[in-house]
Amino acid sequence: MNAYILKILRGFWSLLVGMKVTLKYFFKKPVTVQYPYEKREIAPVWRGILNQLCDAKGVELCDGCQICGRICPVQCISMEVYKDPADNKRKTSSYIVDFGRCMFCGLCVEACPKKCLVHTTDYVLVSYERAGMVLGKDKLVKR
Amino acid sequence: MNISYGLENIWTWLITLIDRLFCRAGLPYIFAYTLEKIIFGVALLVFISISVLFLIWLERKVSAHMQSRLGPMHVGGWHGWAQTIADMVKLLFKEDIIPAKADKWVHRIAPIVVFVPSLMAFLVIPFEKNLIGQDLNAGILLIFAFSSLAVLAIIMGGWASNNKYTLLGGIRSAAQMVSYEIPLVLSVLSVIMLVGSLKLNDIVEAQQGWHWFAFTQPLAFMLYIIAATAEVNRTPFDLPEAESEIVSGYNTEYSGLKYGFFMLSEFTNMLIVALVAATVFMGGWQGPKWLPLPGIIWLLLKTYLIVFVLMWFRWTFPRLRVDRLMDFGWKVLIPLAFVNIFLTGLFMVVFK
Amino acid sequence: MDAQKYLNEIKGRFPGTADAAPERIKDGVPALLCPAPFLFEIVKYLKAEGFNYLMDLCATDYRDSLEVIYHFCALETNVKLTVKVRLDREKPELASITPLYPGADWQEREAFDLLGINFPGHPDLKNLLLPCGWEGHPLRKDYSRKPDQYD
Amino acid sequence: MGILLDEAPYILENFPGGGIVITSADWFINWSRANSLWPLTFGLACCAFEMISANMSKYDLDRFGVFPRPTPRQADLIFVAGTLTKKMAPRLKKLYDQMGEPKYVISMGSCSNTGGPFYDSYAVVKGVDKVIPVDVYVAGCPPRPENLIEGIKKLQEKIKKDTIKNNGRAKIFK
Amino acid sequence: MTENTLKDKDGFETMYLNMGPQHPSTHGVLRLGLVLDGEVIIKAEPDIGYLHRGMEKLAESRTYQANIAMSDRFDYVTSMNNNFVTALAVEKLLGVEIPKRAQYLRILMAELNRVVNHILFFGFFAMDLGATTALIFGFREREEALELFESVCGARLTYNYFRVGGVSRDLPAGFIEKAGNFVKMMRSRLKDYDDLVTGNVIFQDRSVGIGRISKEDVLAYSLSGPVMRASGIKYDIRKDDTYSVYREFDFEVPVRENGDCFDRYMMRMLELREALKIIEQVLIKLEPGEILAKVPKIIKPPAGEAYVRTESPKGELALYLVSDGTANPYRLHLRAPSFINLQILQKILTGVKVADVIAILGSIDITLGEVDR
Repeated sequence: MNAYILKILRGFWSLLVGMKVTLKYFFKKPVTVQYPYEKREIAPVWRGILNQLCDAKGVELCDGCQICGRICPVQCISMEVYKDPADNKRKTSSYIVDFGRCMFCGLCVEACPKKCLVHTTDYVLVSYERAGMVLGKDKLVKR
Repeated sequence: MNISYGLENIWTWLITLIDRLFCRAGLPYIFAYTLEKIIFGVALLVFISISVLFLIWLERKVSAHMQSRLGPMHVGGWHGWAQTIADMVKLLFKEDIIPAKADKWVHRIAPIVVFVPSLMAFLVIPFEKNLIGQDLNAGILLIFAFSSLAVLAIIMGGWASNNKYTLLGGIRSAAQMVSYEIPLVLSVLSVIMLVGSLKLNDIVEAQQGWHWFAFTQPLAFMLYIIAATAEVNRTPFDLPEAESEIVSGYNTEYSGLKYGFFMLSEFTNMLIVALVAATVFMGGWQGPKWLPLPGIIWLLLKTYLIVFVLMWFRWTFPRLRVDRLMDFGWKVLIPLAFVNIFLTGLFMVVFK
Repeated sequence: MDAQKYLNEIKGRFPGTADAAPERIKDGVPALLCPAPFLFEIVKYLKAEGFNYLMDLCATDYRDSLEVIYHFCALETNVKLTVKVRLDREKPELASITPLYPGADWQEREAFDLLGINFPGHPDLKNLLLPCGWEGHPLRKDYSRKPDQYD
Repeated sequence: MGILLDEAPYILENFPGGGIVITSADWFINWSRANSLWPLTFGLACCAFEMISANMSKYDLDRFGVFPRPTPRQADLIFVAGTLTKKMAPRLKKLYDQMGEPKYVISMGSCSNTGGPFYDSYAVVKGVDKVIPVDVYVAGCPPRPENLIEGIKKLQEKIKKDTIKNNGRAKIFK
Repeated sequence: MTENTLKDKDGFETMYLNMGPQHPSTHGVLRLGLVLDGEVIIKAEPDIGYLHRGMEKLAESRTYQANIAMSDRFDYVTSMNNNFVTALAVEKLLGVEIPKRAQYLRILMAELNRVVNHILFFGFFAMDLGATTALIFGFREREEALELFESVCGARLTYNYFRVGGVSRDLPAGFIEKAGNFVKMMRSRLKDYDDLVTGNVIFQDRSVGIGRISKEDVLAYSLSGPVMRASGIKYDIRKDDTYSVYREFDFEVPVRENGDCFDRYMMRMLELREALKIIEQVLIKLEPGEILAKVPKIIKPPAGEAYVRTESPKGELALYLVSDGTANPYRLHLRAPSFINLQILQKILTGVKVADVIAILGSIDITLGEVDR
């Protein structure tokens, strides 16, 4: 009988201890970051949407070596390369990354010999259709 | 208690006015009486719907803050006050699905049936001394009689949906409700023994001053809170709609407004058990003499305190298992309730 | 290396067993190549000798044959041993070790599903990962997929 | 209550001033729908964790009235969060069919957008839009919860352009 | 199994309950076919494969480095540990020596990921038993850990941090303090967890004595990790078959005897504390140095094979890797702990109640990505 009552009392005590925890957090400030109004700090190394860098004069650094496209595990980078007759250098006429397929692994950035392909900390990319996730040079090249 | 309490006076004044008007017009009293009751009923419905909408919002806010979140924030501006309105309007205009193999009529009726008992119980709650639908002699009995009907709707819904999860939810609910009715009534029984009346107003007046039954009958109060939590299917006794086990329990197949009804009735039930707790154990509409607020405010304050405690339970505890639930009901709550009744009786015999 | 002792023992008992290309194995665990008909007996012997833990069971398609690899471990002594079986690619069949190690159940079903190896003696040999009615065995090297409505 | 929306707009249109009623009803109903998106608790793979994270303390989708429901009957929205395999595809279709109109689909992450890292796998559906119509695509592998919130905002914008004359079926079936 | 063919003991018809693949607490897309007599289970049949993505086949067409990136998606809760085992296997084939600092960083990340996994286990297990708040508390702490991961490798879930021969990035400035603070915060939060869940009478009622797994079953079914140790077998690959530099660290291998749900839960809570201990030690021992060994740009290990086992938070995570000398693996087979641990369900689910199914499933701690691969 004693054990029975003790068990019940102990049970109730454990419930009270649990309730203390929730009450404690009830009066603490919530940790929520209200996203569209407040933004969380993003680490500078965040592997977000890709960008192509340009030099100081605004000329693209990319020389169309295609290494990024070849190393990409999901084949989401495609480009068209031509030889510019003006300075006899390889250049890309189009550079398309399909972010609908990209797995954001960062291997292309590591492989880029010119170091001109970089991740940005930009992470927002939503669209109503598939084509909206395929970004071309107009969005990727940062002048 | 002759302190001028706002709402009650207005109500008495209104009744007198109607009575006199009808008397002048030479109509029988029964018409005046009917009109008064209709006015009261409509006012009650408005009160219930507003407080239920508020309760749902409150539940989300309370749960959120207990979990270091914020809860609804943006809908309607200030702290998402319009959140439940948006939810209800959306449910109203959502497609209403009746599963192909369901028992169509029972499936349709169940959400209506679930509402009736919880609404009926409001009839006998004294919001203030004279602000009461009908001060029945057997008021408290009526509440328990009706609240035990709620299980019918749940079984109906669970069975008619022709889904195994809903069926399990319905069966669980039947077992649970039947077992927890008993401690619920037994816990109040000791109070009734002390008061000697089933009238709710008598029970309230017996607690004049700070002689709340929550203090003089602490065990009964605790038993009532536990049994009431089970009665309204809230964690740790939310087995009929245990989300992580049987998806959504008895209302798994309900969509649109019918689901809305189930959701609203859950909160109406919660309101009613909290109102009963406030009335029977916490002095009802009576407040301290030095602060002459309307009685209804005191009652609601006490009610929301109980509601908060129920929410607090919900967001703290895990869920019991179905057989342990039965064990707990029959082996712990009912014996304790009997012990309490016995002690109360003994006390009454010895000290009277 | 303790495991070598067991290896030699087995080689003595069961004719046809041999070391499996030790220069290929980079993790240093001795491996035994055993003929398919003896597998069940060898595993039974190993279990009796204290190799109570089947770490892994998997199969590989080597184009000319299929290979089933069993990784055993004796938890008390921490001795590890690998057993390999070469199977005919056309009609791969190998006694199930599920009666000895119930843990092999799903792994054998997986091999059945993905590589088409039949395990007679398995209590419930049916597909595990692929949908019902899937044709072909994807992990085989010559598997080619017919496009369906989802491609 | 579906009946209310099936006929009413067409009858209303013929009355003088009916257009205004429809417009204001549109506004009100779309407001409620946009602000009360109840998603199905349905996760497939990695992205499911980011979806759950978005519901948790730090991001708290509850702020926008996004309130997970365990059963498709009560849900308005599916986050297809993760790789959809061929074995799962019929189930997803079934779940989608079980939901009441209006219903919306957010495809979350590369796998459900196009197949993503598994684009050449034998067992993976190359994009969930092969199975059910998708309203909003959220890119990322997995997308950050912030990105998912952007997706929800985008979906809300879409809903607010809807009209009751479509009975909530203003969907582009490709 | 057809519906209603099994009769219960009184000869009445039974009910076939199809739990999943969409169910709030099957941890993904697991399907359980349950034959019920009332609420009691007569027969349980797990059905997996709803997330079978053919990763082992895909691995054969990816380079080794890409395979490390792909391994993030094996068990997406413990990506670092998957990275670890993949990198170890490739290194075993290649035979390269890893710089000291890289070794430490690897262990740091693997243990942090262990903490994250166990926090999530805590949350989901409590959630399965009905305590929603615990899940949200768990995720709150997880966010803090993810912030650490994010600052190191730039992703929240799919880290792709390990490289063949080391790790991809060095720690950012201030990481050591942040990680130290995280450990301290975690210790204080663990007390809240204990108050909220561990000591709770309802929680204990739901988990003590439920889903017992005996020692013999553990061995027969090749269970590993916390599930194994909860049944009284003290075996931890980090200690008993050590890899990397784990032998330099001082930590206990907790073990419990009963093998029920509560013990499996306690195992994780104890391991969480040990993992915090290891993290603290790594933070002290870290010294500046190289983080990447000299490896060729295109990795082509010599032909051969290796079976490399590691202790992931879920159990023995091992990789069987066959190379044929080209840039892609010839065969990659993952010994997934969840996959093998899940088999025990068929045995222990018989005779329990529907509510216990969820508890037992939760206590085994599976990730479907790893089960189906």
